[in-house]
Order: sequence, then C-alpha cells, then structure tokens
Amino acid sequence: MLKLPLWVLTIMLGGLLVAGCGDGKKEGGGNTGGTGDAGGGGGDAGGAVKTADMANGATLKGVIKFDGTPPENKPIGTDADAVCSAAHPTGLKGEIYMVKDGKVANVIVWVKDCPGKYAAVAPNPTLDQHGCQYVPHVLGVVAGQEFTIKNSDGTTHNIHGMAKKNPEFNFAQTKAGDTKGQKLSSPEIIKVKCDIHGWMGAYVGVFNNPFFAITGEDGSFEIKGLPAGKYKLQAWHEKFGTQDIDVEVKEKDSKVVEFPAFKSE
Amino acid sequence: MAITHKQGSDAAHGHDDHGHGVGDAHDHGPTGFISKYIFSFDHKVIGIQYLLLAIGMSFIGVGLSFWFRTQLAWPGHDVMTPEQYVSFVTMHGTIMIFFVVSAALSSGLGNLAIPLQIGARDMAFPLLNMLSFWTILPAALIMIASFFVEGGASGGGWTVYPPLSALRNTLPGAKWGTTLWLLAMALFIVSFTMGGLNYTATILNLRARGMSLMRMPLTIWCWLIATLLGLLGFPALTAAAIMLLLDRHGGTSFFLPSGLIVSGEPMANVGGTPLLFQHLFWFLGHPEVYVLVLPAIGVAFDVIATFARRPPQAYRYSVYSLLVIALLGMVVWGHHMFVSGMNPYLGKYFSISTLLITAPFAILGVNLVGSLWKARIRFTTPMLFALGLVSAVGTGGIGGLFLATSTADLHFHDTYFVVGHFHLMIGVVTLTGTFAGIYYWFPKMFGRMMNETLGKIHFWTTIIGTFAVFTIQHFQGLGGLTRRYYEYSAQVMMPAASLNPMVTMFAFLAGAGQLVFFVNFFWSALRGPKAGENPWDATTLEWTTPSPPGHGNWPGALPVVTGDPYGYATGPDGNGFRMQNAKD
Amino acid sequence: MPRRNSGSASALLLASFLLIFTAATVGAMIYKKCYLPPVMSHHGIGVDKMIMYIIFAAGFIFVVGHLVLSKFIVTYSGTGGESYKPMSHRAELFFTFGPVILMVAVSEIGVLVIGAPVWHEVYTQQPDDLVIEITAKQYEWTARYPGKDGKFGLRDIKQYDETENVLALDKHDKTGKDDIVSRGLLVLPAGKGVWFNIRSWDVLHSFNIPVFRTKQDAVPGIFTHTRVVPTTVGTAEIACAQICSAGHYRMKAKVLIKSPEDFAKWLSEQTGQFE
Amino acid sequence: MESNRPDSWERSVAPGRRADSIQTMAFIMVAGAIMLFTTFTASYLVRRESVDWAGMALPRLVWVNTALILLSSVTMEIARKVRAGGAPRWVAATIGLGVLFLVGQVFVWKQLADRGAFVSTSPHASFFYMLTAVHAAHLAAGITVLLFAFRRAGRAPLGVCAAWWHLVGGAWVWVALLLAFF
Repeated sequence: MLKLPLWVLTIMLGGLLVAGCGDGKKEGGGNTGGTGDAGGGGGDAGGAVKTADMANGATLKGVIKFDGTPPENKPIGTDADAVCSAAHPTGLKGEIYMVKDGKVANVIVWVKDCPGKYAAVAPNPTLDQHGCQYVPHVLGVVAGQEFTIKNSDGTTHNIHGMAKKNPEFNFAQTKAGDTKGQKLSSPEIIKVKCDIHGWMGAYVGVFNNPFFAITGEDGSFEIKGLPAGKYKLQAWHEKFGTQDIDVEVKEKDSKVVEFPAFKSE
Repeated sequence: MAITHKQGSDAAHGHDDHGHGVGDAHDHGPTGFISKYIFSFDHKVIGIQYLLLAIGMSFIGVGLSFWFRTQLAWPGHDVMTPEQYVSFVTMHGTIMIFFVVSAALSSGLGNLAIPLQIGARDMAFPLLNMLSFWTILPAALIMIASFFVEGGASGGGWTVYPPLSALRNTLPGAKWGTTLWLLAMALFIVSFTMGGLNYTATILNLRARGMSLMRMPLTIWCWLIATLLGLLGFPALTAAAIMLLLDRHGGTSFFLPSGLIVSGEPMANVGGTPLLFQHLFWFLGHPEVYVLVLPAIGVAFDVIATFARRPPQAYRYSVYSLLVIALLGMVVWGHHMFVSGMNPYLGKYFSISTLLITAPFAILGVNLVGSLWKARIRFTTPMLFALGLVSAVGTGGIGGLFLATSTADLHFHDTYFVVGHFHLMIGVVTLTGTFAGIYYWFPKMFGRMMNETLGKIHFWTTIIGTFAVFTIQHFQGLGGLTRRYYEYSAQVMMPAASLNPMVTMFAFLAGAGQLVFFVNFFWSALRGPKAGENPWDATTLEWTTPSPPGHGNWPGALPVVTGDPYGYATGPDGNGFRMQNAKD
Repeated sequence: MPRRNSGSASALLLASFLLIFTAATVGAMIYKKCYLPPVMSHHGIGVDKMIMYIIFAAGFIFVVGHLVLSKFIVTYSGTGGESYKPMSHRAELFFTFGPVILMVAVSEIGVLVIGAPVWHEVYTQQPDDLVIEITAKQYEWTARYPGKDGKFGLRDIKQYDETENVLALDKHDKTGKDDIVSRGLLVLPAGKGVWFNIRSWDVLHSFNIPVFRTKQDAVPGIFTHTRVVPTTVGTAEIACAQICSAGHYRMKAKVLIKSPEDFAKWLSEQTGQFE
Repeated sequence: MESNRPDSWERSVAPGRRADSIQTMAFIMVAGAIMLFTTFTASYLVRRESVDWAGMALPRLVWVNTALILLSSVTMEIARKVRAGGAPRWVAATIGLGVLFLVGQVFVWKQLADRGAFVSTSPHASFFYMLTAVHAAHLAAGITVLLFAFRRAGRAPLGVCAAWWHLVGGAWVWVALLLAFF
C-alpha cells in the first residue's frame, strides 16, 4: 500500500496531479500461472559474459517422471474463431499435462545457482503460433538472446508476455507470416498468452546461461558444458510445480540425475 | 483575479501614465514584435493565435483520421497495428474536439468577435486572456507528446472510461499515455475556464452603451450560453479526472470495483463503481456538445442575416430556445448511457427528457430556414457555408431522434450511426460554422478579403465530402457496423463494412478541400484584396471600425448602440440597411 | 417585378445539391430496405418497428425541411423581388410553437407508445426464463449455464485459472459442480425467453448481438441484465461493442440458436466444469 | 511589456465596469466551485454505498480547524465592514487564520498518517485526503488573492474576495460535515 499523504498534499496544491510515484506493483496476487523464480544464481549481474566450454564441461542427463494418474487435458472450444476451428476439425485439447507412460514433457530443468553470465549456445529459437496453439509450448532462451515470434495462422493473435522482471510485452500479429524479434534481458519464466484465444498459453524461460533443457515427449533432458562445481538443479512444470536436487560435477563428467517424480495433488 | 493585482501593482509603482479619456484610448498600442504578436493582450491577436493553433492541430487530428480510414477501407496491408488504431481513434477524437473545434470556434472566433460585436475595447481581463492561450498551447504539446512515450498515446477512447483508463496494464504497454492525456485535459480545462470567465464578464459587463441583452447579436448569445454551460460542466470532469488520476497513480479505488482480474492477475482494488465515472464524464460531455455546436449556429444566424439581407426570423424565440437548450442540456447526459448498465427506469427518463430538446432545436431550425423567407440572398462563401450548416444541423438533429430513443439505441449504440451523427453535429456543423465565421470576419483579422473562387471550391469539396462520409456512416450504423473496430469479420456487418472504401474516398475529397482553404487563408492574409470598413454591408458593431481594427478596436469613441443588431431590409425599396449604432 | 438573379447559378447549384442529397438518402434507404440486418429475436422486431417509425417521422421532416430550404434558396436569391416585412406576432408564435408541438408529439408519442413496451420487455425477467451468465474478459466471451440443479455455483477468485477455470468457479461448492462453462460459444433455445446476467473481469465490454438488436455493457463489479427471446434457428455472433483495448475488434463469440429439442440435447451432452 | 499594459484602454470604458467584471467573474468562479464540490459530494454518496465502506474517526483537530476557518470568515466580514476597500489589520488577520488552517490541515494529515490511514487505505481516507487537498487548493487561491488585497489595502475589491472566502469557508464546513457524519 502507498504511504503518500504528503505526496498528495504537494501534488494537489501544485495542481499537478501526476507523478511517477506509486508504481502499481500489486503485492502477492497469487498468480495461478505459476511463474517460476528463475534467479539464475550468483547475482553478479555486472560480470563479463563467459562462453560455456562444451568440450570440457560436464553433461547432465535424466528423465522427468510422474507418479500416478495425471490430470487430463480439457477439450477446448474454438468456436469463437472459424480459422481455429477449421485447423482442428476433430477438436482441440489443452497442452498442460503432457504425460506419456509416466514421463513428463515440457518440464524445464535448469541450474539454479551457476554464477556468472554465459553466452547462448543454441541458435535463436522461434515461438510459432500454429493452428491457434503455441509451438513449442515451452521455450528457453539465454538472457539477451533474441527469439522470433511468428504467426502462421490466417487470424489475429496477440502475444501477451506476462513478464514481471522484464518489461511486459503485448502486441498483435494480424496475419500469417508476421514475425517479430523479442529480447528479454532478465532471467525469469514468463507466461505468454493470447488474449484473443484464451486457451493459448506458452512459457518462455529466460536464463543467465545455457545450462537448461526442456524435456521432450519422452521426458528426457540433457544439459551440456556445465563447469565443474556443486549446483542446485531444478525441474519446473507449469502446474506440477518444482523439484530441486543437489548435484556435484567435475570436468568432462557425464552424470545421470534422478529427480523425484511429480505427483498429483 | 490576476488582473486585479496587475492593475494594482501598476498603480502602486506609479506607472499610471495612461490616464486617457474615452476618446483617445486607441493609441499607445504595443510596439515590439513579441508583445504585439506573441505574448499579446489584444483579443484579435489571441483569436488569430487560437485559429492558427487549431489549423496546426487539425493537420494532426485529420491526418490521424486519414491514417485509420485507410486501414478501415483497405485492411490487411499493414497500414497500422491494432494498438495504434485504438490510440489514433482516441487522439483523433480528443484533438478534434478540444484542440480544433473548441479552439477555433469557441476560443478563436469568440475572442476575435466578442469585443468587436459588443463594442468593447478588449476582453474584460486581457492578461487572463493571454494566459488562456498560453495554457492551451502546452496542453496541445503534451497531448502530442503522449504519442512518443512508451506504449504510445492513450487508447481508451476519448471518453476514457475506467477501468480501461484507470488500470495501467489493460492497454498494451500504455503506462503514461492516459496520464499525459489527463494532464493535457487538466490544462485545457484551466485554459477554457480562464477564457470562459473572460467571455462571460466581457459580455455581461462591457457591452457598448445602449446594447441591452436583447440587442445582442445571436452569436453573442450563443457564445454566452455555451460558455456558461462549459463553466458549469467542466468542474464535473475536473473532479472525475482527479479521481481517475488517483486511481491510476495513488492506489485508490474510486472507479475500480472488487474482484478485477486483468490479464490473469487479480487486482487489489475494492468497492469502486465504474459507472460513476460515466455519469460525471457525460455531465460535462453532453453540455460540451452544445458548447461546440451553439456558437456555430450563432455564426450562421449572423451570416445568414447579413447575406439574406433581412433580420433573422423570431430573434426573441431563438434566444429563449437557446436558454431552454442550455437548461435541458444539463439534465439529459444519461442518453449516452442507455446500455451502460444504468437503471432502465433512468434510461426511460433520459430518453423522454432528451427528446424534449428536439423542440427548442426545431425552433432554431425553423428560424434558420425561415430567415431566408422573402430574403435577397447573396451567395458569398460565408453564406454558402452557413446554408450548408442549416442542412447539416437538420440532418444531424434528425439522427439525434434515433439515438435519443432508448429502444432504438439498443441497435444504434456504439455503431457508426453514432459516429455519423456526432460528426455531423460537432464536426460538420461546427466546421461549416467556423469556416463561415472565418470567411466572414477575415477582414477584421487581416484587413483583407479571402479569395471567393478558392472559397467556393473549398465549400463544395467540404460539403460534398463530409455529407457523403457521414450520411453513409448513418447507413453503416443501421447495418449494425460497430465502431472502433480495426477491421471487420463478423458476417452480419459485412454489407455495411463494404461501404468503407467509399467513405474513405469521400473523406479524402473533403480533406483535399481543406488544403485549398489552407492556401487561401495564408495567401489572402498576405496578398488578398484590401477590405473596407464594411465590405459585406453588415450592420453589427464590428463593421463600424476599420479593417483590421487597431489597438483598442475603435479609433474614436466607442460606438453607442441605437437599435437592433439586424437592421436589414430598410429603406423604401427594402435594399437599405441601418448600422446598429446609426444616429437617426 | 424583374429579378436580378445575380446569385442564380450558386442558388441552383446549392438547391440541386440539397435535393440530390435528400433524394439519394431517401433512395438509398428504400433500395437497401433501411440497411437493417436480419432480425432473430422477439424484442428485435419491436426495436425495428421503433426504428421504422422514426425513419418515417424524421424522414418526413428531413424531406420537407430540405424541400423548403431549397425552394427558399432558389426563390429568394438575387437582389430584387418581394420586399421583406416582419412576420406578424401571431405568425411568429405559430412558427415557434408549431414545431414544438410537432416535435414533442412525434417523438414522445413514438417513444412511449412503441418504444416503452419493448424497453420494458428487454429489462424484465420472466419467471420461466432460462438464465445464462455471460462473463467478458479481454478478449473473450464465456457463457455459464446453471446445469441440472438450475443453480449457479459460487465463485472463488483465488481459483481463477486462465486455461482451466476462467470463471474462477469454486470447485468445493456443490451447486457449481454441474455448471456448464462454454468459452466462445453461446447456445440458445429458439422461442424461449433467456435472461442474461452479464459481468466482466477487467474492463467494460458490451454484449452486442446485432441480429437480436441486443446490446448491454458488461461492467466489472456488477451484473447487468438483458432479455432475449430468439425467434429463429440459426447462427449469430457476439461482437463486443465497447472499446476494450487493442483486441476489441477480435472479441467475438459464436451464437447458435437451436430448436428447444436440439438445445436440450446439446445441454445434456455437456459435462459440468468439475464433473 | 510595459507598453503592453491593458490599463490604458480598459480604464476608458465606463467607470465601474471593471469592478462589475470582477464581480461577474467571482460569481461564476463561486458557481463553478460549488459545482466541483457538488460533484465530489455526489461521488462520495455513491461510493459510500459500496460494501467495502468503513468510516474512520476524524482527528479532533479537524474541528479546531473548522473553528479557525469560521473565525476567519468573521474577520473577513469585519475587514470589509470597518473600511470600504478593507481594513489592513483585519485582512492580515484573515490571511493569518487561513494560513493557520492550512498548517492545521497538514497536522491532520500527519495524525492520520501516524494512525496508518493513507490515501489508498480505505475509500473514506481517499475521499478525506482528496477533498481536503482540493479544498486547500481553493483556500490557497483565496490567500493569494487576499495578499494582493492586503497590498492595495483600502482600495481592493474586497466584496469579491469576501465572496470567495466565504465560499471556501462554507465548502469546508460542508466537506467536514460530509466526511464526519455521512
């Protein structure tokens, strides 16, 4: 809450009713979207950008699992937009719970406390809007790395990035073929949604280093080039939450890490 | 009150060396360029400054409309983004209403003509008058500046309804646009108030000897009533703007209800009422329509009387009608809110009371047309514009019948019918009135006449273009075409939307006509043929002094009024005319 | 008396412009049947009647006004002609109070006789109306049907979820278990009264269905209401009519009007939000 | 700018018109201010119907301030009655009371702030801060005008100053009663 009685006095007496005070950040608010806290560790933001040593760095591998019966994705009504319903003649389902044989896709696995900043290794990715869905559903970039937002549908999408630490972005792409580059400089996991098609949601993880991976349909991930050291590793899922484990690696190590399985509530 | 001390401090410092009698008051005008043309106290210069501001702002306001008309006519060509579209629509409305129409008609022509028509040496408070202009200028600049802040200009519509305007995350990135909008409007209100106080004090207190209220030209009546309406209405908007700013930046919840979820995030606000803002806004907003329209009608009465060579029909009843319009105008704001969620019984009341306003307006219409009966019309450019105004006010007023009927408004609300209607009233009527006034009083501005040929080209392009644009928009509204849409895809609207290219072409035609006016205005100001004291054979007081009038307006004594303002059709053959200050 | 019609060219030009303008307006209205879109609701027929009444009444005034104006412009152009004499006081009174009585009679009688019953119909809930809740948010319409128990469940704002629970229904409330939530699709029974409770999550929106002649703002914090009796089976569209930010023009939803039997069938096929 | 002074021709209009103009202006300003406070009152009455409305007790100092402003209206009247054009001593007293009132208002805010009531704390507090601030702006305008009247003591158009001053006083009583009892 704001504590600004004297501010009000000054402003009103001056007749100038505008001031930049009161940055409207709402406390808590309980965002159900479950934006993760991607600290990126270290906190020495001013340091020089390092390059990951892919040849000598350690490699971490593993599979993210789920215990029990996963919740079902709900069917989505696309009637509001004829383009979307035409793209899915047999109906569309949500993409939140992508669990197959107990293996979870779309989980971000990342190193929580790796000091320093590292340059991107992978090429700049694309967040495509195809058939009124985001492809991929979860995307990862290194802070400052540009990714392309693309519209492949013959309808308007608006891309609303619910960023907290980065500036919020919100713009429309009105037709197929529209592209726009987007850069995010602060590490966090951002929910991206389309306000026009309420079911469309995606997550963009922004990290200080390329030591992250997103699980595929088989639930597997692989992190490469990690310098020797002791780390906290986190697996993040938009609905299941997070799992942390500790890991220690030496140069050229190749380790298989085992996260505890996610469970239903 | 500023003038009070001005005079006082001067006296205290012993500069009281201008103790002139009535006869020789015109000399000792300002001599330096800056004091004569920039920070001038002279109402004529200030009037011209306002007109130039309006012309400048109209390039932005009209330019924006061309931009989004292009988008509407030929969508899918990346003319603009939807974010730009909403903010351009918003800024077009704001700029045209407050910085073009109001600045040109109420402030520009009002400043120019009021002291001249009532026989005063200047406004009652010249310093305040100057400050009024130098307050609207920063307001205009702030309004323009809002295009260049992060997220662009306000996109909440010119009505800035909360919560859209009160929450900073509802418009894409618009953190400062609406704030600057409100700041600029606050300055505008200050400027309007200073100007309005001046108008009222001048009209009520500085009339020439012999000019009773019922001997005032109808223009003066219209300016007086419009100003009073504005002065009583703007406080409501001021209050609303203060509360909106506090909601935006102070964390209060005047207009923000509980349980808001914006973009998936719950807001902390509790208990406010968004509808309250609409009531406060339209409490000003509706009278504001009359603030804009009445002066134009007043100008038409004067111009028609001059060029029809007969007095306006039923002067007295026109004045009474104006008063009734003002009174009713204050209590009918709710007809903008029939489907806003207001109590339906209130809706019925507002419908019935609004329809009552058609009665005084019908009197004005009949009197405008009736003023041509047995006339000897001279078709000068100002007269053509005044006649165009008569048709526009009739057509626009008839559209008002549809919108004032709450039941019909279920179909018309927020469609192009509304757009066409209010553009006819506060676009075409006001602009034809302004142009009639500019062509008519041009001699009193620059001592020269405007070019008649260019004037007629201007008239015909304007009238054909605007009438076509806004009549077709009425048809589109009947077809259910919703306004403020970036492009159309709803099946039921497609027939109406298919008229969009035609509308845009006519808009371009009307716009091209304004370039002719622009050229004519500046060329004639410098090179036009010199005008005599009374080039139109008009009878009111401004035509009893040289063109342009010097400092202090009359070289000798102030005129003394001896008769009605419209002494036309006198003499044995009915071709004579009698000046308002004639001694006979 | 000979007239020196110095202004005759301008007079004829202006008069013909006004006449062409009048004729074009009237002609366009007749040719396109007043442009009104098809009507699919009971009160919509009343609204159209109201509109047609004003079109005829106002159109009459419009035409007569322009005829008189054009006539005066042509007849009284130039410098000669009959000389003006002030109108008698009686004539002045006639031309003042004539229009007053005419306008008041035409407009007020119209709105009271034709308009008021329709207005009343739109805003009065009938006992056997089907109640549907409409929720608006940037830029989506969501309909909620009360389900088998005929009661709407409670809302808990903390359970709001953009993808899974856009109405923030309380999953612990039993009455809400069977509530049917339909995003972007509104299904209505033909011939049956429907009472809408309309609300909004964020900013103002307007529940606008042109073929029903229905328009009602969705206001956050309160419920607004409107009533529709769809008359024919078919499809329609909700198109937001109150500016609600950049995506305003895309804020649409499909409306399906089914026969009462088909509607009942559709309803029974739907599963409740938490079933 | 010296040569640009409006006085030369202004004084040439019939005597008394200038005072009349000021009176007209003051009258309309009073009307406008009444409209402003009426609008706020209406908003207040609408807003207080909400469920979240919780009244807070006002600091006692408010009533001291009310007494001050009422007293200032009395001194204003005396200033006007004692001498046409205003008695300097009494004008000064009015100004002093006005300033004292403003200082008192700052303390009222301070007390509220100490209690934890800020502009965004509750709707009642929002209205309190807003209305007192708007009122203070009107009073500050009144003080400014009176300062000029003081400089020209004896020849100032004190009637219009008094009209404005009483308006500000009346508005305060109105605002205080509204905030305290409604």
